[in-house]
Amino acid sequence: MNGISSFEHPNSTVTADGTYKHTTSPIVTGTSVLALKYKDGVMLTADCLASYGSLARFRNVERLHPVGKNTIIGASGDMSDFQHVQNQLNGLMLSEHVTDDDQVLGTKSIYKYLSNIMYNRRSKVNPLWNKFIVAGLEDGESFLGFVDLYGTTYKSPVMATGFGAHIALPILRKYAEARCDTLTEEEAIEILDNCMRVLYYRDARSFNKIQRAKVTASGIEITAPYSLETNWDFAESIIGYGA
Amino acid sequence: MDKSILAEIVGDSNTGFKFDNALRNESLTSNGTGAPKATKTGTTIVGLIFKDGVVLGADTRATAGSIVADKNCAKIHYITPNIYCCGAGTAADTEFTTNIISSNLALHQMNSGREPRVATAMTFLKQYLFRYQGHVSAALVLGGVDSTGPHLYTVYPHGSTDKLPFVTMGSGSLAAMATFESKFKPNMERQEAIDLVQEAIESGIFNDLGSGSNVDVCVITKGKVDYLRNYAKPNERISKLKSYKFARGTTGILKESIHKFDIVVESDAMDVV
Amino acid sequence: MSYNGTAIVAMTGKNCVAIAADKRLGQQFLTVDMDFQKIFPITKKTYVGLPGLATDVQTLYKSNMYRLNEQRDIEPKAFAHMVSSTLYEKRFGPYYIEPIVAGLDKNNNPYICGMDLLGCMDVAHDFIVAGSADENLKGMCENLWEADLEPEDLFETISQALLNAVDRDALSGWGGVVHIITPNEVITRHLKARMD
Amino acid sequence: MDIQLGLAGKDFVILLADNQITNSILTIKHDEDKIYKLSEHVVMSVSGEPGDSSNFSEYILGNTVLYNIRNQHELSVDSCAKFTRKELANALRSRSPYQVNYLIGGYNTISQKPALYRIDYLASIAKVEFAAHGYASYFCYSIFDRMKKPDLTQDEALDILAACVNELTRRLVINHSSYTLKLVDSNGVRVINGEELLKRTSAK
Amino acid sequence: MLQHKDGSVQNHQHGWEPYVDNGGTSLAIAGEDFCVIASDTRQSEGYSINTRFDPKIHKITDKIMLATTGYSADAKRLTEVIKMQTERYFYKHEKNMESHAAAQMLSVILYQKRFFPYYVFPILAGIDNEGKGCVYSYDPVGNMERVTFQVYGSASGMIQPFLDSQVGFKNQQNVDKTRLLTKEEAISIAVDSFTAATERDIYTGDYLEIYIVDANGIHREQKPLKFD
Amino acid sequence: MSLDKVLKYTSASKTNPYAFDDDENFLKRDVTDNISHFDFKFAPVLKPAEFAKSHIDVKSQKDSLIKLAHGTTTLAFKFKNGVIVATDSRATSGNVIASQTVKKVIEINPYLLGTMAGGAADCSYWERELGRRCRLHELANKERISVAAASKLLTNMVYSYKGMGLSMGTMISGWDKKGPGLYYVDSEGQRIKGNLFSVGSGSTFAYGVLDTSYRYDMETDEAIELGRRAIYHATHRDAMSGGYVRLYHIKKEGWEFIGLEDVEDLYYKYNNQE
Repeated sequence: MNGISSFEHPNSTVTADGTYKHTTSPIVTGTSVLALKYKDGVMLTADCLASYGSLARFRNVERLHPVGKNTIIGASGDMSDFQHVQNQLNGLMLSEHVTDDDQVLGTKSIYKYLSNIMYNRRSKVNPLWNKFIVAGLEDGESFLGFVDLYGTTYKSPVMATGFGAHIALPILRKYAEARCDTLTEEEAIEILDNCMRVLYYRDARSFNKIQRAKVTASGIEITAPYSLETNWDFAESIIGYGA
Repeated sequence: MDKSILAEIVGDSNTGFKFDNALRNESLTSNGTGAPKATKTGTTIVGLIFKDGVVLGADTRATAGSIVADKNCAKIHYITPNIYCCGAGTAADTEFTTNIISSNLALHQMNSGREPRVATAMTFLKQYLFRYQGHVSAALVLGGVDSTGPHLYTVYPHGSTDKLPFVTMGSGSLAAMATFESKFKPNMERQEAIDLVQEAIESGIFNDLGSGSNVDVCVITKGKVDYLRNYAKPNERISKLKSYKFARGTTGILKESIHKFDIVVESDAMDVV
Repeated sequence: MSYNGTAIVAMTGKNCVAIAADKRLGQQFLTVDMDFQKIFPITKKTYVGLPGLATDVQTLYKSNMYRLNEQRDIEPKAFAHMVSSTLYEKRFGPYYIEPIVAGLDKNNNPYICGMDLLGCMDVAHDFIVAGSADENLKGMCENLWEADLEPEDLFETISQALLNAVDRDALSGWGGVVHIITPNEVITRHLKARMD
Repeated sequence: MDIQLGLAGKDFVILLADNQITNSILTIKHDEDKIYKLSEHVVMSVSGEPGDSSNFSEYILGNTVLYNIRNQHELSVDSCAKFTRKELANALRSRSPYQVNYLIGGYNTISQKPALYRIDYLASIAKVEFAAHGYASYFCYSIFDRMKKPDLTQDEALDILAACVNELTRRLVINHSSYTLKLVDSNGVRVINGEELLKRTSAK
Repeated sequence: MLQHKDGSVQNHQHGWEPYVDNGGTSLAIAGEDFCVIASDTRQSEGYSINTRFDPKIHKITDKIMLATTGYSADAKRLTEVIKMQTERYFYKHEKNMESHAAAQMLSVILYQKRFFPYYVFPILAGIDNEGKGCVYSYDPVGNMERVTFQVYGSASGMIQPFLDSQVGFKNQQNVDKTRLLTKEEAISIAVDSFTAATERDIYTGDYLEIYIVDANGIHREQKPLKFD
Repeated sequence: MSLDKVLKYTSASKTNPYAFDDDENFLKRDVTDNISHFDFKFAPVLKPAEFAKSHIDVKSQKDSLIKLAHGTTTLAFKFKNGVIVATDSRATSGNVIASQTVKKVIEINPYLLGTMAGGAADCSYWERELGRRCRLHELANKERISVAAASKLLTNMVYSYKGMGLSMGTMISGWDKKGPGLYYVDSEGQRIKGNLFSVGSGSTFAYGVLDTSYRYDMETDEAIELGRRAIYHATHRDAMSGGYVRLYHIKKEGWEFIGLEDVEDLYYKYNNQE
């Protein structure tokens, strides 16, 4: 029975059934992250917006975060929780560096570490309100792993978080999943840009300033923010709601 | 709107919905006896306008909770010879709502002597649905070709509408919209338009668990409708490895009665549409 | 569905249809009656199964039957539409019933049709199930059913589907009854079943 | 905690009901007769919501008596049961549903057979050999099942009811001091002394 | 929602639910000297497919497999715990854990989370110390039973009565009810169970993984199911 | 970043990859080593008992996510030649019959039997633990534990978890120096000595049959038949009971397993007799 009092937490409010109200809703949020495997490695993309409710609050946020030499983490969901995770990961990598034993933490290890953080926080009923994509290249093999606030994990050649899971994932599944071994970099970029464009058309929390990152044998490369060409011509032909 | 036309739409007070079980059901629910689940369509339904008309598309899965209630239902409903309507939401509501509006438009046509316009169907639908404040849970894609050309609308359960060159509805609407947003262009050829609709529906079928089975397509052009039921069947069942037929006499019987008919040839059996 | 407990299934065969039901009337987990009628004949060759709340079974059966004053047999399809409309009329205060209509039409073609409680019809070529054991029945039928079964084989298939399905549902069972409708006769059989 | 039992035998039906009327923790009355006599060959026992049970039962009683007067003919037990069910089902769909459970038993003088019907507050009807409502059903159904036999005699039936009452006295939280029993056969309705039944239980 | 930080808005009455159901179905059938374990590989959440390939069957020892359904993260953690314990056992005793011991251990592991359970329906299956096929089924808090066949997951309601009929020969007259299935029969029944369940359960589909455990070791097969 | 921060991170992450884990002890612990070490995980919330109760359904009463197997008719009674113990074999979760072949009698040792009603896992776990403690008692004291002491051990164990949502209704029966013993123990912490008990959803039906025919001076055959009948009638009326009747007779020499009978066969046997 001693379990009861030992979990008290200074800042929490408690609900009727006894669960804490920690982050019961995210505050400043980032929307979709998309990722796919291609011939030379893995590629991710995300926009640079962090929203505060419906307010486009921060418009220069980097949601693709490099960890070590060949791993990138893409984050959607609560941005402060993401920053906490960044901090944890920086600490992890720093300790690895300090150890100086010629061992390098690979993508799979980082993914496992992050998955454990997420699952253990859910097991404290105090989740980190994020969905992460961990991407990288380890021993010449490309790797894509997903983990969310429940600690649910899966691996897949294409993946998307947030609104992208509904809108971009169908496109990725159709045009990339089956042929990710042969997909060239140009094709990969075209597919991801197309997805981001569709998301910009349909996701009200998206933003036309995006970043793209890749991990290949030559390491990590994250582009500067750029914009996509969009076309709103059809809007001119629409009059009213048809009423 | 003219009162008599309103009455025509929703019928007079004797023939509307009956609420006499509502109180009892409420008390049953409070006793812990919940209602059975109504069949929902889940659904991906889409429509787009191409060079010569309108193409509508739908998947064919109906669900009750997480169970597939009907593997091959028809979600593209007839309204008038030149107008069809895809339905998502509570299956019974889409079925009966489109039926009622179809009947009312037939009457309207007889009264006015003109081919119904798509806008009229849309207006009938939105006014009917608005009356029930979203409780009649029908989300519709309405398409047709009339004297003013091809038209495509979406009608939401609360009665709001939208007019766009390409639309999607249902739980698979986002998956289908992804296809449209990346590949739609104005004034497509017929086959191109059908292919795109098929791709959009399949996107819903394969990515949304509420949608599944086959692709229905309906092409409406001036003076012609091609209802392509099960246009594509991307989900044929794999055949069983074994037959599970039982030997006769496997089941224990307690008692049996046989009612033999006098065989009569029925001459005036009812003809049913 | 789960207050009184029930399981009904209909299947098509070669020029025949079968409809089967369990016999339990319960009050939640208490079994009150083991000979409760859930399938009713409409015409010689059309039967309706009424799975759901027992009081609605009895109310609906009557209110429908009184309308059949046409001096001729109604076709199963027309009857199904009639039931469907009756249910939808009560869209906002529905009967807790998911009827199943099974019969042979005037050309002796099998017709089976299920409905949800609002009257949404599901006309099937293979089988229809409903009741508190509907999931179990769906699984059984999806495996056991095959096309063009002769009446006797259809009997075995539908009976095995019913018996094994209700044996995994606490609220239905306690006996079963099967009607096999052929162009010449209706065979009614009461099954030997678990009574627990 | 109302107790209602019923048994159909070879050529008769017996209904049993307790005599207690309670309000919260208080017993108001010890000798209430909860078995209505609808006609010469039909009796009906009732339990449920206090106001509902008397009002609705009296409505049923009034209508069956009226029928008997108007037609110079008794409504049969089967008709009484179905009439009651229909009225209850209709009331269920009204603004003021009745929360009442019925057992209707009687002797059909035309078919020369006894009949027992069980109607619950949702108006589901079942024709049965024996029946119980309320908490008593959880104790008595197994006793019925255990002791039933085809062509039950009156003596055997009373033994079964005695066993039931015995069990209820032993296991049910509330103890009833007396019971009303009414037996219907071709000769009409007869009241059986509750004391007699209690004697059987103590004799065992 | 925005005012949440100062605590003035109470739009989450029930707090946060620490469980999700990721769907899917697993089954196991024990034979005379073998065991068939099958599972679909779909991982879903709500109406979305997370991935078409997330195996739910895990190897514990050379003779024992663990099939799971329910909440995927819990299932994976549970698998890790069991693997860790069986490995520890191996290094301590220099032999693999036998199935009955592993089965009892799993029960205890589950029960230790009695008040914050793993939302997992595990089936432990393989060959026992006598070389016979064995299946142990559990509820989420560790109630254990040794059975000859079991199915858990979103389509369990559909498949279990079918197995009762075809593996347990229930409700059949004139058959030998003690007969055990041959390997081929068991595999066909497992496959047919899944193709049928895929037709009707929206959470079951994509690929079917089948493991056959016998004296020769563990053999794996994979078949496509429907993707819709 | 200051040095102490760096060091802090180092210590946290280097020693243990599960750095934020309350589970870590659980992972480290060797359960095969140390079953007696009760260290139950509670939900890390202020009211873990409420959490457990709202998420776990043990009685088909609520629509909780986690539905446990339960539902039962069990009975035990003393008579002149010992104790009869009988159970059904069904486990229900929600409306689903989870199993028709549950063994609801736990053979604690050759002289002690426990029955299962309520949460199946709760019963089997704690009675297994009881078996272990009874064995320890035997080793320590060089004599068998009495039925009274065994039932008291069980009561004490579950009573310390009162209010946490455990669900257990069990009868501990056996034969010791004083002769036959029978105790009812439940998860509320009650422990009652008696001659005749029935526990579970179908217990009222079993009581109906038992009370009608029970006499202390029955012959063994009669007593066994009464136990069988009582369970059978309960399975017939209670939807949550069913399967097989499992019968034991406890004598001076220890318990004897009488048999397992399918209630389907019993139904047709009994009804054809009449």
